[in-house]
Amino acid sequence: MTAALPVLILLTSLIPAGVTFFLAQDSHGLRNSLNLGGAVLKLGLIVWMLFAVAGGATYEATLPLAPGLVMLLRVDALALLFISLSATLWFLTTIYAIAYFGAKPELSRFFGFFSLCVAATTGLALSGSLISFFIFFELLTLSTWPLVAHKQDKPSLSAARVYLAYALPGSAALLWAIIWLESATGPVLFTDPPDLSALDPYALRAIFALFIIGVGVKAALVPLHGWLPAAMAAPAPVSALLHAVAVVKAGAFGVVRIIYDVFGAANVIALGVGVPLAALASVTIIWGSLRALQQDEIKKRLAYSTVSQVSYIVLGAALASPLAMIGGLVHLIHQGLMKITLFFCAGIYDERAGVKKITGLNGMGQRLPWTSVCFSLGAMGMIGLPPLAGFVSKFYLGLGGLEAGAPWVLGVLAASTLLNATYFLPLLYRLWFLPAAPDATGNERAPALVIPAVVTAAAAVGVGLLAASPISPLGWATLIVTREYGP
Amino acid sequence: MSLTVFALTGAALVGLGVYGLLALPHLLRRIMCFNLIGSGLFLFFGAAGARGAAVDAIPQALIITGIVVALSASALAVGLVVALARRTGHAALPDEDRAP
Amino acid sequence: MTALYSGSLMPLAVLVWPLLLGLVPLVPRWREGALRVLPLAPLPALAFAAAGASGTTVLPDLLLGVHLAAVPGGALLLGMTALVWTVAGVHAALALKSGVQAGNFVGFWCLTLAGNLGVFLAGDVVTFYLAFAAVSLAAWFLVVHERTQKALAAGKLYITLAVLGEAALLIGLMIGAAAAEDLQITSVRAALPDAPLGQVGLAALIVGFGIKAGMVPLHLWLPVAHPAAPVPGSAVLSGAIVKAGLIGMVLFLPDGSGWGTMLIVAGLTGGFWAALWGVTQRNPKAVLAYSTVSQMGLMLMLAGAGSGGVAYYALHHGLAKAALFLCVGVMAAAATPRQRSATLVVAAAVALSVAGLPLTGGALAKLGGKDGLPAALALALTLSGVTTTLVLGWFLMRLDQHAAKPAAKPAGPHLWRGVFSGAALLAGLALALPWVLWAGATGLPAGYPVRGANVFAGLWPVLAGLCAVAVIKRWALPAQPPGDVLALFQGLRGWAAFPAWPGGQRLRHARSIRRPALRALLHAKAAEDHMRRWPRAGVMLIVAALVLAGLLGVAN
Amino acid sequence: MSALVVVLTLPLVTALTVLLLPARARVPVVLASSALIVLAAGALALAVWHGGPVTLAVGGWAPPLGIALRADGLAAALIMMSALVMGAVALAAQFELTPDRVGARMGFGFWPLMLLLWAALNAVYLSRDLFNLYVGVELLSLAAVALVALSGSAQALAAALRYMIFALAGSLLYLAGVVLAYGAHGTLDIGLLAVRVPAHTDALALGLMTAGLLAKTALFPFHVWLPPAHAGAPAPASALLSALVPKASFLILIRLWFEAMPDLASGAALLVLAALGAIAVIWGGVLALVQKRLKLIVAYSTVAQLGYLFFIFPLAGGDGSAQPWAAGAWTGAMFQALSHGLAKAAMFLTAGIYIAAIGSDRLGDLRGLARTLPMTGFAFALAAITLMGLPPSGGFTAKYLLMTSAFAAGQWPWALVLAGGGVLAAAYLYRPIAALFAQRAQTAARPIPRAWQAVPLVLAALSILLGLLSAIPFDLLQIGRPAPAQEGL
Repeated sequence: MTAALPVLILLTSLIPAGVTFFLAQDSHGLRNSLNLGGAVLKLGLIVWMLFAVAGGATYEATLPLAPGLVMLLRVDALALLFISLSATLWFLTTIYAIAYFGAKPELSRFFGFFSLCVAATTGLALSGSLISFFIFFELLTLSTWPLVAHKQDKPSLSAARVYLAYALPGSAALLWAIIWLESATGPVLFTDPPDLSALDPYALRAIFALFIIGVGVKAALVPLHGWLPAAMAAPAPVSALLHAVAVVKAGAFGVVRIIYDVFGAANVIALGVGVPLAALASVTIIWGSLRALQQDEIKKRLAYSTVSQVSYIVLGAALASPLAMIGGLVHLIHQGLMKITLFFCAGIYDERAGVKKITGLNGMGQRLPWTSVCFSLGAMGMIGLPPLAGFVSKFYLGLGGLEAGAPWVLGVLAASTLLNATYFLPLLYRLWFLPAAPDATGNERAPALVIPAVVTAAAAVGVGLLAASPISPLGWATLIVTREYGP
Repeated sequence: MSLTVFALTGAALVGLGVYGLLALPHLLRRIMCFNLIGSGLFLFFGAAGARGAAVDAIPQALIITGIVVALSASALAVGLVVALARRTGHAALPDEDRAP
Repeated sequence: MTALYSGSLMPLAVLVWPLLLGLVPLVPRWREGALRVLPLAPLPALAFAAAGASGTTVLPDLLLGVHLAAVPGGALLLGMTALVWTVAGVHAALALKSGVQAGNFVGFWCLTLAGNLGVFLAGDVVTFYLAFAAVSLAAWFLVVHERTQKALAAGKLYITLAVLGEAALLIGLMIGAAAAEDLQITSVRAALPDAPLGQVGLAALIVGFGIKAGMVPLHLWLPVAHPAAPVPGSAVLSGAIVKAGLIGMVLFLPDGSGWGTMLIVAGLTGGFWAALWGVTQRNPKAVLAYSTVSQMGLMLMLAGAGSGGVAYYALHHGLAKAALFLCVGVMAAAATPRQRSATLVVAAAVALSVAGLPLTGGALAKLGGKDGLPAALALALTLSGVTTTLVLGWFLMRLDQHAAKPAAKPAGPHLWRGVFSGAALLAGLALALPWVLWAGATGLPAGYPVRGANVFAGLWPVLAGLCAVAVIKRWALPAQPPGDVLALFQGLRGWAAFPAWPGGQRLRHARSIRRPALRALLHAKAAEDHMRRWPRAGVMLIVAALVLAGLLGVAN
Repeated sequence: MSALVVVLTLPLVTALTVLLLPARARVPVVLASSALIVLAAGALALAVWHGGPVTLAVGGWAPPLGIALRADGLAAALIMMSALVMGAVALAAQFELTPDRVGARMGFGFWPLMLLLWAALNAVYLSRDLFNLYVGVELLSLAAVALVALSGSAQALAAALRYMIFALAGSLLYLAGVVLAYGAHGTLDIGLLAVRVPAHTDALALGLMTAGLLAKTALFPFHVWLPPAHAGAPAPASALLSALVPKASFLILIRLWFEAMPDLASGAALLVLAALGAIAVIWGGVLALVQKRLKLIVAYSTVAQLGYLFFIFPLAGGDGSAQPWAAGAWTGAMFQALSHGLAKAAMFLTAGIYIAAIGSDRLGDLRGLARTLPMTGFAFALAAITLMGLPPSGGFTAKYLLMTSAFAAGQWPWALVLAGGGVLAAAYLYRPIAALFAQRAQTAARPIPRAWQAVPLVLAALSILLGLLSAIPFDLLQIGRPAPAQEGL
């Protein structure tokens, strides 16, 4: 059982993916029930494991490939943190996507790759060795491309090209780093960090840099972030998934794995690579917000805000102090909840009211009240207002920065708070205060679109409001840090 | 004594063939040059094989096989050249200077 | 899994009740009459304060562990806040138009109220920050309620400063929490001064609270926001909400640090300068706003000096200032000359009390504040009576000429009677309540306020002030726009609005590098054709054979 | 044993019988015997897997008199791969090369040539005798040239002739080396040569043979014949030419450098070979970027992919063979040979499908075909993944093993080329994929039977599976691996 479970979880999205590809375009019922069924099943398994793992259990499954190529699937607390996010949001996004696409063409292809993408994310979370991490990292890249290109019009195709143009060199760098490291230390399993003494500090720094470049592309660290704003040419459910769970999170998660399970926080500090990375993350945070200010398209603005927000996680990991790490990990969840809410809403504005530009939001608060409330909650969470999710992560990051002896982090957080307010509050201002344009139309009579947004928004409030309870993401992150990376 | 003659002749044939192969664009000439080189090598082979008094059977067997192979190769080549000449009117590779 | 809560639930109820009422407008059927719930929202707080504000709630699972207990002087402040909000609520229920707009107003009114009460109940920094954020951000909606250009502009300024304040506050609280390794306000206060970044933290906190408390020079928003907000809104802003900043100062600033002095200086500057500047205003609410700035200055001065009378002083000022603002609304609703003069009488009574006319609540508040104060500061407090009389006198003149506001319903005797009685009630409380609480709050003998010296110290500034009023009644000062220093910032607007930068730089760059790359590729193609020629290839083949042979040969 | 005989003789027999058969019977017979050969290949692989290398002394005479045939793990693996590719190509060709579609000559000529090629391949894989290898590789070249010329168009003929010139020159160089070797040692059996008394002509002999085989393996700069030849041949033929033919001459190189004369291998020579390989990777990739026709892109990608094979020489050859990482490098290169074979065959077959569907393989005309022929597009994408070396494909396993040993050997530049080559491959394979995924279908596509579409998909899937289940082929390849590589010199 312990071996079967990780594989089972992987299959819950792999099988739907495999089958969906060969379904006819018009067999909606079967396709939807397949995807939803897989999602529900996976959620069930995860809930079941949450309790087991909280009790200290771990599940492992190994598939030895060629010598040195160990495919290891392992459920530990950190992995579970990430899967439970992806599984939950996958379920909601599936509902949303089904409603969003209705009877548009190429649905089988879309949902096939959609499930494949989630399978890749799951595998990424579960992988217990560098190589399996890389394998799923690549699978993710490949399965995301068709999603970005889904519309098959000029912008989406060029967006997809840009995406690959960033992602593939990135993965080349990652592979380079992995093999450089493993050629000296042997296969790296996350369970037992490798003995790095075989390599001299300069080589180690170079390897670390390569690792960061590799995963940094996905985490959209400046200057490797160019693909993310371009990728918002994709349909809304894809953007939601991309920005909240799948790709950028994979990058951030990779940073965490690399710092804590490959190098080990102590080594990162000893090598003096943590602070530069934290600085890079801070630059990203600020730069992303500044660019977001200049966008007049809702999704573009959200995309740049993702660039900025995801680096919170990197920042937390790079500071390598317990509190900062808690902040980073918990932001992995919190940002996901808030950002997916925002993208859901952006999709609804586009789909139900034809609003793409920020100017179109004027007075939408009256026309689409539920959507607008969710959007406002997400935005305020991003700004970091209590009791919303964003505040909790920000607070821990700040404390962590002080703990790690990097008080400048406070400045970064404050600046980003202000910038977030500067590019989100005008939206709320338009939503609620400005009168709607005379020709404005739109309604939200599409429960399958609105309900997911409401759920995630409620979750974003809930995890912040109940942060201190042991079952909250914060509680889980604390458990991870104290149990697995505790000093 | 006679062996060295064989060997030298073989070497000469090979040299001749190599020169022609590189210098002459006309494809039939090239095919002939291939055959020259082949024969030269076989001569040399026979010479090298026949060491001491006892005649070694293996080289002869091999040479015969080789000649057969060379023959079939030449046959195919000539066929192709003819076909090419029919199509293009030239018995030379397109991007090389035209042969008559 | 610990217990969900421990301790009495009363403090929690105080906060939750308004939040629940805030949800009423969500029910379409109730939306029409939603305004009527406003007076009910503060009642639990009132009861709690009347009962002495004892009891604590601990909710370990909520936020990062919520502790609720009345802060020092909390009973007074809670009571005052509750009273102000109740009466203002009545006023709003009577005076405001109902409808969707009103629905939003009710929701955010209750949210603001909860936050306002929360800052007086918070025991840990996170809850405090939450309450503070609620009270300052939700008040945005009170400011812009009327959606006029003026209101929206004021709202912009208000929210900008509020967010800045939040950010500063967050920095300060984080530094404190990190230093204390604990979230309790008391331990943070204790840990801050000697923390590595303690001074930075304190500075940040002072900025954060200063903005809210209208500390000069961070007071910009008050004179702009008050005139824009509807009457009840300004009443709670000026009466209760600004006190959140004050209580923050009291809670977090350690005694006897350099910051105290700084606070005194800033307070005194505000105390006098703002009052004088108020005389240059035309809109009575702007005048009142400046008077609030000056009164807050005095309270900050008291806080900086560590006087125990701050809460007591704040109690009176809150009630009085709210009453004055309501009077503006009353005046707007007044139809007959009788009503107008009646309003003026009430306003005048309250004004004199604020100025510290002996035997009024205001005089007691001043006496309570002076107690244990250095002589110089006590004198300053006395002197402030002059300026206060001046500015409030000026306010009465402006009020006299004040015309009905368009936002109000068509004035009717019924409406006027309602709002007038509200204002009158607050005025009465402002005059009388200090007497009731005197002994309990200050611990001074009951006869103390009627001693000759104290009466004189209260009387002469008022008389002097009245003379000054007589002067400006003749020679009015030139009018100035509200928001004095704000003019400086207008220039920065252009910078603040980020111009969209040219987007496609990267692309153009790429195109510039693409052309040579293509040329190189074509060159490669040409080279390929070149290599395809047989003779060259043949030579290369032989060369390769010989090179390899050579390399192998030399090795063996 | 019997399986070995079957894989060796059955293709030849079938090739001859096909000549005599009436048109109707031709395809069924070929398919039947192909199936038999695939089974035999599987049986052989199993036999090797369980009982170690299978040896057959023809006529019961041991070398030097007799000719020894030996199937070690490497040979078995290559035979298996070739059998799968051949079988798949036969299946695809029965749809594609019907006389009414492509005319009688091609419709008839393809089958015997294919079987002849197959026989020659297996002969090369199994031979342990330099002259046998000569004959085998010569037959191989002739069959290949004939396949190129099959379409009979002018540029096809020119391409065939250019190919022929290179091939013959290569054979002659190789033959010269053989002659020298025999003159020096009086034997051509690899096993005996390995234990020979070193002679001073050995260097020249090995040099000549190597150069000749490089010309046949189309290593840069002798690749120039390959793109026109592979692009000019009918798609199924191209699949064979690209996937299998170069592997045969490469195998002979391995036999020479690792089994017959490992003692000669000098660092400098090994370095030259690998350097040429590295240049090939870059050069092939760059030129693939500028091609406009799908088949040319795929052909140039062959040039690039063959380059990786040559990293085996410095990493596992010479002194390296004694090192711990030698096994990794050696196996990595072989994985590359196997996975490239499968993937490349799949790619050419998809190209054939597109040509059959719209009558052209210009990228411009391919636009939007992913919608009309989804299975084929999927197959192409899978094959592309292997060629890019992305996990979990066989190409990835190969790259991974090679890179690891490159680092372990401290020769990281090879790793750099491996990584860069992967990105380059992604770049040039992206163009056709993007075209296929484009919005509007340009030309109305003729219907293509699903069975035909399934063939390349299966091959591509196999090339992925090779990576997922890499443990089994890995162990198979170790069986009978050249002894020096384990003992050192």
